[in-house]
Amino acid sequence: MDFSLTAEQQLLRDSLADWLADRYDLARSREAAASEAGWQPEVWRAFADDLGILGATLPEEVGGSGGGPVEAMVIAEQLGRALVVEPYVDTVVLGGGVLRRLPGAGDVLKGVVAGSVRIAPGLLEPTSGHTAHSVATTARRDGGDWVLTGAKAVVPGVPQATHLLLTARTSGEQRDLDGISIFLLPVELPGLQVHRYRTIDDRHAADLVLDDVQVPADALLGEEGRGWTALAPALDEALAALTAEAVGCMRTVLADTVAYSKERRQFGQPIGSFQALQHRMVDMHLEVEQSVAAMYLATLRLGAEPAERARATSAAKVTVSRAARFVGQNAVQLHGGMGMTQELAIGHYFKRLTAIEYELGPADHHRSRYASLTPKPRSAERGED
Amino acid sequence: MDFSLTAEQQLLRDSLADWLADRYDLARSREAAASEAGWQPEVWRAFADDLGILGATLPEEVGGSGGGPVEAMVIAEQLGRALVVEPYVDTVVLGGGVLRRLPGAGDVLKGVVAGSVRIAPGLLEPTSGHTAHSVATTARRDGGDWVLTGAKAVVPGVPQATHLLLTARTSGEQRDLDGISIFLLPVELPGLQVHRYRTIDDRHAADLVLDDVQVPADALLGEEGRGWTALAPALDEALAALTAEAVGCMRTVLADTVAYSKERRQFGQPIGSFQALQHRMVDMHLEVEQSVAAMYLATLRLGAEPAERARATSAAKVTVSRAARFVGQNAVQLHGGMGMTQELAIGHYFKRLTAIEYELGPADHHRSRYASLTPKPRSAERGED
Amino acid sequence: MDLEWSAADLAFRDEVRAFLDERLTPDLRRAGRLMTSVYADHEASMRWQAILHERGWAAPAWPVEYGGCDWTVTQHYLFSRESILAGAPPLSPMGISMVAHVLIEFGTPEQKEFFLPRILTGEVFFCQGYSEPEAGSDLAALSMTAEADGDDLVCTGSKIWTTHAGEANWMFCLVRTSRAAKKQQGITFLLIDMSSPGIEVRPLVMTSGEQIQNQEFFDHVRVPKANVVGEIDDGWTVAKYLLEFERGGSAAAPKLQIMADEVARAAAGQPGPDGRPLLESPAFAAKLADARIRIDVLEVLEFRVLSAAAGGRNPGTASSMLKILGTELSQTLTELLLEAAGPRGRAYQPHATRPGGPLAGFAPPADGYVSGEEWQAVAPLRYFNDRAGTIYAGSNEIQRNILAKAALGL
Amino acid sequence: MDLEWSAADLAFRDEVRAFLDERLTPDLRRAGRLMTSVYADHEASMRWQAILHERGWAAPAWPVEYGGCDWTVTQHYLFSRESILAGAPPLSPMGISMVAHVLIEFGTPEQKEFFLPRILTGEVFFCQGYSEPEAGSDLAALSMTAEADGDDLVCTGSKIWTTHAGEANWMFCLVRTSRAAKKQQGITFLLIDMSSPGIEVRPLVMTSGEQIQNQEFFDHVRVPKANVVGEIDDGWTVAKYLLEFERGGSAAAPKLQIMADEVARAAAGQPGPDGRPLLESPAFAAKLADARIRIDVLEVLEFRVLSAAAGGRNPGTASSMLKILGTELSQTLTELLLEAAGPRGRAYQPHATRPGGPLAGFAPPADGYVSGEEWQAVAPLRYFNDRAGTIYAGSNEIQRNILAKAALGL
Repeated sequence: MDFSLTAEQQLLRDSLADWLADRYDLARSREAAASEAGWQPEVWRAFADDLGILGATLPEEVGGSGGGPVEAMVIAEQLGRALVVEPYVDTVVLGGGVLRRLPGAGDVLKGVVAGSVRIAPGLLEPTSGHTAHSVATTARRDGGDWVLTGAKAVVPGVPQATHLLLTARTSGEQRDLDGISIFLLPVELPGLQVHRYRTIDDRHAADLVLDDVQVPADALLGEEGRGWTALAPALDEALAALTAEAVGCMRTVLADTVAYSKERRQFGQPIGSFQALQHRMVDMHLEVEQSVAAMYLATLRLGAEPAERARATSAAKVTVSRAARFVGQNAVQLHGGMGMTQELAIGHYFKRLTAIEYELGPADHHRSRYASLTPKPRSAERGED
Repeated sequence: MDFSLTAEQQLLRDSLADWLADRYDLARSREAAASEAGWQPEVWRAFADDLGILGATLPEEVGGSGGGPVEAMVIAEQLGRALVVEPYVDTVVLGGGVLRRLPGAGDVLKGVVAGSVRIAPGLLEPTSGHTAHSVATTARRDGGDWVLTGAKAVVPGVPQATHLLLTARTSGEQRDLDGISIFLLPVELPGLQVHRYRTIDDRHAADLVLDDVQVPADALLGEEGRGWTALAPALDEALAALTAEAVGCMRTVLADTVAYSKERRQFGQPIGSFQALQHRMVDMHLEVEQSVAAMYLATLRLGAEPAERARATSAAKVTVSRAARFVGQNAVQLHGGMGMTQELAIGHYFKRLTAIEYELGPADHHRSRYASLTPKPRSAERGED
Repeated sequence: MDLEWSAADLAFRDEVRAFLDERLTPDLRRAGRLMTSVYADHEASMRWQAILHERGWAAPAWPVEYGGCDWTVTQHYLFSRESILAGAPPLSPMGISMVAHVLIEFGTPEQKEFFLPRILTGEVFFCQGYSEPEAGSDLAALSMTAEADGDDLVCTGSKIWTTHAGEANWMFCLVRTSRAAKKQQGITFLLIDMSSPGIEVRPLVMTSGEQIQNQEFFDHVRVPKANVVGEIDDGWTVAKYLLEFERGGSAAAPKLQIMADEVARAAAGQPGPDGRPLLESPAFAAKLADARIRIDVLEVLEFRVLSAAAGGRNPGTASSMLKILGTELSQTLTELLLEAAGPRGRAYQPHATRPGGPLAGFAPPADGYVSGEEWQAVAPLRYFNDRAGTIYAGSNEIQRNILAKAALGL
Repeated sequence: MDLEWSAADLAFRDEVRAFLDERLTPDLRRAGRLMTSVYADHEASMRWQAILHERGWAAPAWPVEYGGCDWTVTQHYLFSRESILAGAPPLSPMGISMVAHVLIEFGTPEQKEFFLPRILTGEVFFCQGYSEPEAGSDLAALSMTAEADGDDLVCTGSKIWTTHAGEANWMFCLVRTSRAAKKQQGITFLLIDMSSPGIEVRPLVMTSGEQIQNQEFFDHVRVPKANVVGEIDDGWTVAKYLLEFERGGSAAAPKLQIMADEVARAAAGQPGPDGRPLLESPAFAAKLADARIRIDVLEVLEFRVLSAAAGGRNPGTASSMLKILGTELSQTLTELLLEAAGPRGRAYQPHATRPGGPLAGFAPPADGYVSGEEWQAVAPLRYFNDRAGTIYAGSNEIQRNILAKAALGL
């Protein structure tokens, strides 16, 4: 039972926090998001070269530092705090998490660590909802090649990405866990239609249409039809990191709101002196603190057996989805009209928190998953009476 | 569109309210509830003779005044306001509502109007939950008689009752709507086991065990197996009346709480001057006002076609179940320790509101019923674009 | 006691329905359906106003002598209700529903003669200048000054949260003409020609990316005293009169019903967690049923206010209650629509919505591509914009303060 | 960073488990299971205290010299946790967990020598006299007076919300020994022998029908000054020290887990709306899962406090947070148990619960009949009694005031 960071982890946290405070400007990052490039490549280079965070959680044999869930947590929380739009969780935690569980991806992972490779995970589809194992896109063998047919929706991080990590079904029904295969493809691919757009949280994504797209045999990573065994733990790792990112966002939002409430005066006094608003902010604080606990729960259970791991990450997602909504909405409410604009940081954070509420599945999804993983009660112990 | 009472309805309301204010003492009624008798027969006599409320909603041919849902609403609200434990809704609205839809119950209804007959509706069973059409008790023919076997749980109003109105299955599966038959029996019945107890809301109820109880042919009311056609509308009428009773309770509770918050001083000022508590009481007020609207909705839709009637009464029950909990719990909270005791009226009202929350089905039940009765959406109107 | 419309009311409703069926073109309905806030696409809204004006229904609540309709309270309600249910784009309330009533009550004959007909035709289009950066919930703290100088008032200061400041050629606003002990005193209700020299309009970029609202800066703007409505220094009387109209919008339930139906249609076509339609997912179905129940109840509350008004009775504190319940329900429904949108709800594609522009730093895709369906593009923007509901027109916290005092005597 | 217990901790846990397995008899467990409030049946609780005392574990948090255990912070937590998970009836906190710590910190040698051993054996059993009719949340407003008269203080006034006033032979209380400008001054912490002349105990009938709490009236009750703990007029210092112990109860999550398991077992055996077990009804299952998730999260918050304490760090404002979250969750679970009880939850049958008496005006049925199962008799009483959780020990409103100031600097 220990909640302290190691000296190395503290250093990682502090150096990243300092760098972001010095160098990551909210307004400039939004400008970049609105530009054709969609991001600041120099930020990513600094992540790789100056800060080493891209490899922090990846194995040493690919150039990483061999860190684990706690490192991912520390990084994601700081990125959330500064509202970094560059897609660390999608690319490194989710993309990297899948790849490091599959043979043959060593070179790609080296590129991830170096910052030269960026992975866009294309898991969702027009008819999948938020369910990653609902895969209707198919892959069939054609001689030595594979032919992919289907569509992917809201694939995050596309203008930044060099590679697409796609699921396709090689057997089974749409929602079967078996029969899902994982393909790693270059983002520039003949026959692939890409529709790019911005997201509400100032990131980028794309819809993909795969109309009999031919790819070579080695695009398949790992065993045919067994992709879920790599995806499931990586998705739980992404859930834990997303929780940490949300915690970072919410800490900033709460601090901003409390500060605003002390400055903003109406009826001759700071609005933070009104008891109803004080109690609202206390409730926001309680949501943030519960999210912090949920972050620890998810992070520190990633090494547990799969059901316990999934239960902890789902508990965390339910908690942060609720908190993200409550904290975000009330931060806007307490900022009044200013909270509705992009004049202050709060509007940008609110949009990211709104995206997080649904990303990797909304609360109802995860509450169901949690319930399904909760052991049924033993019959009442009446024998003792 | 009219929300006004007729002159007669106003008179009914005012005379009942005045009588209760003068004559219905909360403490004495609780003493009676704790006594062996369990109630105050003289109150019931006054309801019949002085106030005429027992026949207010029953047909003129059985001595009633021929009133309808609005009269039941007016009466139930006033009874709720004074926290009357004598079971008007069970006996007159539900019991009477079933009987007046069935042939052969004229004499019994005359007795209801006169106050000499009191009906305990025995619908629920050990395995029914709150579902009235879940009937496992069976009735089989034996010569000219019927033989009833099974059990009924929490049959309300038993020490007061002269008659039991029981459901028993004459065909079909446990939850079928068809195959339910209605039997009217004297409360003293050879072979019937009766376990009496008080309820948390200072009323009385009983569990019944029917172990091959023989009853004559004329105990069956109406058509064999078609009892649900009389029960369903009567249950909706009872829901509407229960909503009105809840409104009466909550009006008293809110008024008491607001008054208490103005008197009770802590930290040198009335607790009602604290904004957080003011907003809580406003939210209680909003719940009460929504319950009032729900009461009108349920009452005024009782004459609509069955699906619309059921949808309105379920909407009302969801609303008052939520309101009863919120208003009751917060009234206790704002009264502090005193709210936890039976020293003030609030404790008694809280117990009745708690019972009402679940009576005739909790919110989840009725939300489901409402949803199942809501028309499915037409497909999106895209043709216009 | 009953919940039925009279035969005469039903006949009127059918007349309105027939008109809407005939004149509400698909593109106007579409403008209504793709709204991301309480404001429709300006052009569509003005086009609909012209059609209504042609029929004499642009401003039914005005006295007949100024172009209004001799309708009963119930007929006014039914007209609003049917317009909403048919999906008509709402008209801007600032002119027809707000300042016009002030002019009718307090205006000079010249003011009435000039403004009222032009408001009807759309030639005069008003925006509202109430809030200031330091005067939001505490409106009486406003500080934009208007100093008398001959026949003019010279205005200096700033107004904020102004919708349609770009489209409007007139603003009605509250300005401070004198400093008194009580901050509600010394305020004047003034009409300002937006083409006057010295006015700068700065669009505010909302969270949704849209420029719905604006801030205006007034630098020694000369306004003739003839544009004062009511008495100088007595503007608070005028403002209070007007506030009742702003808050009274008593046909929220039909709008919410439309929104709930949209959610149901949306959820019927999207997959839920178990692969069946989201609408059949128990958790989502329960949330939607709960919202619908609240709407049914709110509708009865509105009917009670209507019935009281029809009977000439004062609805009391109902407006604060309806404001709280209506706005909170609307926010619930925008949450459900966003949830129904699924992963697509994260796409930012304002080109598929109305009004859709102007948009800071947004270039629509060359091929007009929309990820998913149009409602999925609407969902997030509507969610963001609808947060305003609990903030403006007296925040819901202020409404609770009002109710604590007025309804509970605290 | 990890969530695992050390091998030494696991060994300790197993030792505690083995003890509990052996000594916690079925009737003691039953007394724990049938509790309708935070207090167990008095007789069962004292019996369990005697068994613990025999093992040296009745007051593990005391210094070893007075009979406590030389345990780590984690071992204390594990002992509480395992006791709760095993269903042991909790001991009354007033003596062992409250006044004893005050005596150890502030008591005279004579006070320590007299009281501490007797608290351990149960010979001295304390109740708490803090609240007064006019001093609830505003505790410092207390007015029960204690006037010096020779070697005695003469006490007059009233205390209220006193649990176990009937069973207790001693009370620790706060009395006013002088009126100062600041109401926290002039308060004295005093021990009163409940057999002193002039004390009247009036049981309060709770909503549950139980007489859990009492009001006491003191009419010129003479108490030796030797029974003052700390200095005369300096009782607020003592009270503040003690408040930390009262609020610190940091093993709420295990108790809540037990409650959630009870709800699950209950709901598995009752029919839901569709006839399947209630536990499989989506709405109920979602509420229970939501509560369990909150408990999982609360447990981590408790672990953090534990970990901070084990590392000698101050847990800061955590106690207010844990109090709010723990009590609100407990109330949620009592709601779910009552809902699971179905129609039977309406039956009032305190004879099937613990403590079950004394009960004003209740005569148990001659045949001992219980409608449904025992837990269905427990459910409503627990629901009513648990409303106290958000009221006592600093209401949750007071806790939010504290957090606004201490955690947010408002």
